[in-house]
Amino acid sequence: MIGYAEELIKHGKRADNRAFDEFRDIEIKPNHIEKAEGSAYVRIGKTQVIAGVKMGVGTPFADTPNEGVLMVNTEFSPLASPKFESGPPSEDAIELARIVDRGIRESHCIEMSKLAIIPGEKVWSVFIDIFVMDHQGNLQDAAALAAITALLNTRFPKLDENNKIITGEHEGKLPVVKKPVSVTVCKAGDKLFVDPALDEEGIVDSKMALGFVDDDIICAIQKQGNVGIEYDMIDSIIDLGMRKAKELRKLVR
Amino acid sequence: MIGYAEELIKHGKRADNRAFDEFRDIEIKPNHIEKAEGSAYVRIGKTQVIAGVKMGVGTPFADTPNEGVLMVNTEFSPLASPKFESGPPSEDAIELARIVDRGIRESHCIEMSKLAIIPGEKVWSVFIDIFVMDHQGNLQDAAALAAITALLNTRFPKLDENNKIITGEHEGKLPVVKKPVSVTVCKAGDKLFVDPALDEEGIVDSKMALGFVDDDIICAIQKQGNVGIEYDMIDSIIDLGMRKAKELRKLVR
Amino acid sequence: MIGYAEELIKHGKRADNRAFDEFRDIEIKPNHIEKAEGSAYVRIGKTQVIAGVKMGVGTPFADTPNEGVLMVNTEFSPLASPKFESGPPSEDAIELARIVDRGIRESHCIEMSKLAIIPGEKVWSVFIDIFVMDHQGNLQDAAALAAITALLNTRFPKLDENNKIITGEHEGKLPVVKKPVSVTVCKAGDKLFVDPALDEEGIVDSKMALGFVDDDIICAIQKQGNVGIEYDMIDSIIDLGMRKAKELRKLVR
Amino acid sequence: MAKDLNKELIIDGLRMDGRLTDQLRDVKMEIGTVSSASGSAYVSFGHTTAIASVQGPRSLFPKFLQNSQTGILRVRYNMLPFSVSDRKSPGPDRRSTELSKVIRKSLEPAVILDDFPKATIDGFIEMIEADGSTRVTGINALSLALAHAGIPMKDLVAACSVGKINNTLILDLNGLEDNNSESDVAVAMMPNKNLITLLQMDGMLTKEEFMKLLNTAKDACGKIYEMQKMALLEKYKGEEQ
Amino acid sequence: MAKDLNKELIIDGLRMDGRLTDQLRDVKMEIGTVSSASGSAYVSFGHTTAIASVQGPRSLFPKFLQNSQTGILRVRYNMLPFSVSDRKSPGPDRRSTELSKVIRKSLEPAVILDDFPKATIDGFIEMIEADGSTRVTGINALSLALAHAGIPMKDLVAACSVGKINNTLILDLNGLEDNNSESDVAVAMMPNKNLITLLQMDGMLTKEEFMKLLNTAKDACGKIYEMQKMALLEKYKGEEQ
Amino acid sequence: MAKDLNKELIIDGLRMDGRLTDQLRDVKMEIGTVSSASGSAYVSFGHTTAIASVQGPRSLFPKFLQNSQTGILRVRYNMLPFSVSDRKSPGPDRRSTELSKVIRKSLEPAVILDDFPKATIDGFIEMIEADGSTRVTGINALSLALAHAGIPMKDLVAACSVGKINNTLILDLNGLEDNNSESDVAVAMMPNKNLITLLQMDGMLTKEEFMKLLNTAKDACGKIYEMQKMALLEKYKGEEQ
Repeated sequence: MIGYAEELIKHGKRADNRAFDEFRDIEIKPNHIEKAEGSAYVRIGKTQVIAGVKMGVGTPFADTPNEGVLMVNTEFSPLASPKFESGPPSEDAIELARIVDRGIRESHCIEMSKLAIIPGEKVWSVFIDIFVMDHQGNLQDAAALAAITALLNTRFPKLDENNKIITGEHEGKLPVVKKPVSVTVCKAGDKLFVDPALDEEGIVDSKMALGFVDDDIICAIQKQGNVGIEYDMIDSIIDLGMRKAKELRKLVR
Repeated sequence: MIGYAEELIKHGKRADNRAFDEFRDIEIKPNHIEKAEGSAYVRIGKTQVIAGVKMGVGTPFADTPNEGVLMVNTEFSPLASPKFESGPPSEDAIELARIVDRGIRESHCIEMSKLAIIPGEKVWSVFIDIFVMDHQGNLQDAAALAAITALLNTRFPKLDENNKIITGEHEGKLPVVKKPVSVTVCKAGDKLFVDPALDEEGIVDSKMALGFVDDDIICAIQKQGNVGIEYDMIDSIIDLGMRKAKELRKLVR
Repeated sequence: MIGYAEELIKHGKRADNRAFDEFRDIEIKPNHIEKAEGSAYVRIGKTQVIAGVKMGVGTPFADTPNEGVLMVNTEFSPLASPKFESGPPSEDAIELARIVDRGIRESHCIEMSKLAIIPGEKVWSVFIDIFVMDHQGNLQDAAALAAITALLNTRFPKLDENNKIITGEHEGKLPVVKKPVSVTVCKAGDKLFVDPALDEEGIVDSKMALGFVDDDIICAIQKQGNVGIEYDMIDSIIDLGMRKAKELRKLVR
Repeated sequence: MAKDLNKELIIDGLRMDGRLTDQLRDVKMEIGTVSSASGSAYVSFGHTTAIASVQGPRSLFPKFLQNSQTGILRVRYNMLPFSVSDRKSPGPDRRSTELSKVIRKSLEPAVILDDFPKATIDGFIEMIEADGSTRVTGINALSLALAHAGIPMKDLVAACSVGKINNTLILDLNGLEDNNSESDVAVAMMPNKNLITLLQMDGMLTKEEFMKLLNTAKDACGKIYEMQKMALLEKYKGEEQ
Repeated sequence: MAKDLNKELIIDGLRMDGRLTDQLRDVKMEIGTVSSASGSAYVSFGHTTAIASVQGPRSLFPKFLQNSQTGILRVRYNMLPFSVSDRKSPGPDRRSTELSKVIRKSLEPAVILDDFPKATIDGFIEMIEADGSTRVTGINALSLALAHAGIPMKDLVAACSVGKINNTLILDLNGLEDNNSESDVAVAMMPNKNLITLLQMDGMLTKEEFMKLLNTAKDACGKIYEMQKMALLEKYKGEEQ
Repeated sequence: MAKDLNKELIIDGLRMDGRLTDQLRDVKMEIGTVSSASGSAYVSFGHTTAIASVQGPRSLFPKFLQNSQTGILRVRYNMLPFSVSDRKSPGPDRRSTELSKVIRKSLEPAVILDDFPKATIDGFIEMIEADGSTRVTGINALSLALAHAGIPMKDLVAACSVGKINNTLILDLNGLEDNNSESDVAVAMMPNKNLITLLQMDGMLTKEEFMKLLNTAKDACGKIYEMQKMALLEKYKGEEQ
């Protein structure tokens, strides 16, 4: 019913009667997966994602010998949408993973310098895997919420004397010092709105994925969609994103 | 002639006049390949397979620091059947490799604990590659026969003082202490039979690949085929498999 | 206009009025790429290729512990021809890379024994990447020209005390002691000619890629094309190739 | 993980998680977990959790793969990277390729595809948590998802694992038990018809032991079958309200 | 490369390569570099060099990918192995996959594909030398190649990078600056229509800083746009002679 | 393997395996080795053993690859993992990709494909044992398999290797000789027509040396050709009985 959604937006309405600056209801469950060092289930409306964090012992990059290593991966399982296909990660899955990665990396929310085990030789690797379980729109904001929530409850595995992981034992928490959140602002005609449902994503002219850290600092932007966006609208897009980001951040624990 | 084979089986006959519990003629040639540490050519009727064993020096798995490493691979070359396709291993090729692997691994026929070179650091890797040369039915039993025969004539490569393999020199034999064999029992209607030819494979309701070790112990089962199998038939399927396994084992040297 | 080119060749002419033993105009620009240790841009008529050499620190092969490692790769970008496709290297791209590789390797033009850093442990790796920028025929000879020219201006990166490369600093030149060049001789009917343009490649019966080192020594041959070549023509093919190779070599600095 | 057959995993007749030898873990079943699919289900046995969904029936491309007589069933089984102790790198491997096949084969006898010529029905299983017996948990979930998608079926397929540890026969192996078992058996059945559609066995067993285990599995599949029917019933009851 | 935010890269108001903060590097643009393509262009910003070409419009295979209403645009961005300090191994990676998508999206608003139903227009960008700001250089080149190929366009697309180093806002980051920036922003515009078609930002910025940078980028895109038009003009002048 | 050009491999005019310089190894040829193919052959030169088979002519999919004028020949050359001293990991590599192409090109001049529009004829070569000269052994086998499959041919293709070791020209290099040769040449011919269909040379040779080697190869191809015809004859004799 894309035509219908489009018509509604023009008239200032949304199919589910939400206000343009209103998210669908949000549910966040931390510690969802027992085998993961950290995890979170996030539901925004009917969109569901699970983020799991696994900690590994790895080798640092040559130019950052005393810092941990971060890896973000998304799984767009065909289970979650008739549009997702089996096979290697799609362009969209890779883009989402890289936006979430940059949001976490560039916000410096993890204190990477505290992840050295033997400086220059062994450091912690932080693997964040985001499983899309039900794609009903706005994966970007859901994935970012799941990632930061999972990081916030991530524990270190215990190491033995040879710095090998002791399966099932933990000690201490991953040092996470900021809470970046993502707000995707959509534009259709001259209307701006947040948290697009799936049918709304089909009719937007463009989307702007915005990342914000605690104190109103912008930490990531990615324009998406098939249509150019007017230079003069950027200001209000950022204002709307920043306002909603403050609200979302309250949900993150 | 699938329709024909089906008709025959119903009437208690087989296209090649074999009894239901009769294998086609079997030929086994050990030491078929000069460059391999162990090898065997096996022919069952027109079905032909070659197994080659290569020994390498590798790293043990972390949880079995003093044991060798086993790897089974199948090559379903399109040379061997108009049904085989080029490209990465098919589902069927992987399934066969894994059934043969489990038959060898779970029967403990190789004394893996005798394959350490430097405990915890260097161990022997046993690579079994099974090349299907002509697919005329019952690859499973032929592959298992080839694998165990090849293992039985496998020699260790000689190592130099740095534990590197000296090409072309050998000493000692791989410690193989049991002779697991596979018998695939087929079911079509209410009939059970063994060693399906290719056209018979097209009409079976289901197949049961059964592995047995020397003393009538079952070491592997895998149901195959598109139709369910009656609970009450399992007993006679195992009995038939066990009886034929005893016969097959006599051919293995 | 393949039919036209074919007709012309039969009558002893070429579409661009060249003599049968005449190359199109050749332009060679060494040091084309700033980030590469060595590089060259080569244009033959409208055909354009760029070769870039990167030097790395790697591990020697077990059987040549004191020698450097050579790797030749071609990039047949779909940018350069409507016939090139995206994806893994095509058969033609791999063949070309391997012919260029053999021409360099077998001519011993690089003194590989001078590329040890720590004998048996660390040696220089020489990566030659050949980018096809515009495919208008005779990639073979253009690629070989670009490769040897790039090697001739290749500098060693400077190493720090840990034998790690210091980015952007260089010292000394790669020891290149010979100048192998390639001449591809084409045959259409009973006519032989060199440097086929793209439309001429479409009508040749066969091509013979010939490599020669400084002193008229043949260092590589690869027959190509869909038609057999008369045994008795080999002599004159080699003579033509050898004559043109002498001319080409003068352009290589 | 190296098997340690001597590890004491049954003490005073009780397993490490307190279960009796023939006791299932806590089972949860839920229908309709994934709104973006034709059918879906969530099934957990203790800390082994599968989500399954069905996409389709839908046209199969490229066309030369179509069967003009009947629809085809395709199945993908996948373990999520965070579902296991050591992160599993994404993408199919040999194990998941084999399991995808045997799971498909375990469901094919039950589904009726004649009504969907040229079409494919795609079943997906994602293991959210893997603590042993993942393939049978996946079968239970996908069987429910197929029913929920309205694909005609002769019967539901119910599945469970049995095995032998410390020389004792047990039902529903968890990860610890699986890793240290002498033998393990995966069974799927169409209980109403007494038909076995999956049977895989590893390790070493006498015929008698095997037949006993199979009998245990049969009874357990019957129980699981009842839970499956209950879950479907609750779903439809819920929808009627 | 690890970022070193404290590295002094602006001294007395001048950058390491002698530029002012709002100064572009030397820009070269050339049309028709690749004779075997429908259209092509060469663009360099200092030592960042892109070649772009367009193949097509041509029929899209396999057929089930065709759109019977309109042509489609496909884009591949690739860095050549020798274009960077540490050799890049050939083939696509996650970065180039993302960039291929965002570059395509940055050009789609400008191209008119309705005249090419069932066809594909394939744009290719090869980075010959990579010294920062590669994606925007690639966009400038591919925009010209599309125009040269005669694909109908609403406007050219011009692109540049801006960023923040040493707490200073700068235009057109080179590799050294990119590696040590606090923040970098890539912008593409259809200058005539004041439409932004690419906007990517990394690092941390206040809204005020970001809006200032965006304004700088807008002005620079305007200048680059003039150079693009000049390059096309020269090409056609050349062809008329 | 590092070449050791100084290794003495010819002593008193005899090679390590006792052969004269212009002597072939023991050659075995057998037709019809693979019952599941349209045609097949087994060829061994000493411990180099190839099995070749032909599948088809058969329809080529996907359809857009079909040539409506003529059939196409496809060839896959593969070395089995156990055929060499160090296990070869399965799957194509750069070497086998090149060899598959040059082998196809060596046979294309001989086969007549016009009768098979839209079809493919697929030739497969599997090296069972590899002790030098594998590509030419494969060509000899696949040529026979094509004839056995009844594919119309202008002539059989016969192939052999020649080379130079210890400054001596030799015929039919085994693995040891190949690994330590100064130069090696692979030749395939349609002997009846005196046409060369494969010619590859590595190493360094003067023109005179090369022409001498080529002459040796020509004579040897003639002998191999007779063996091929004999093998086919015996096959058909056998079938008549």
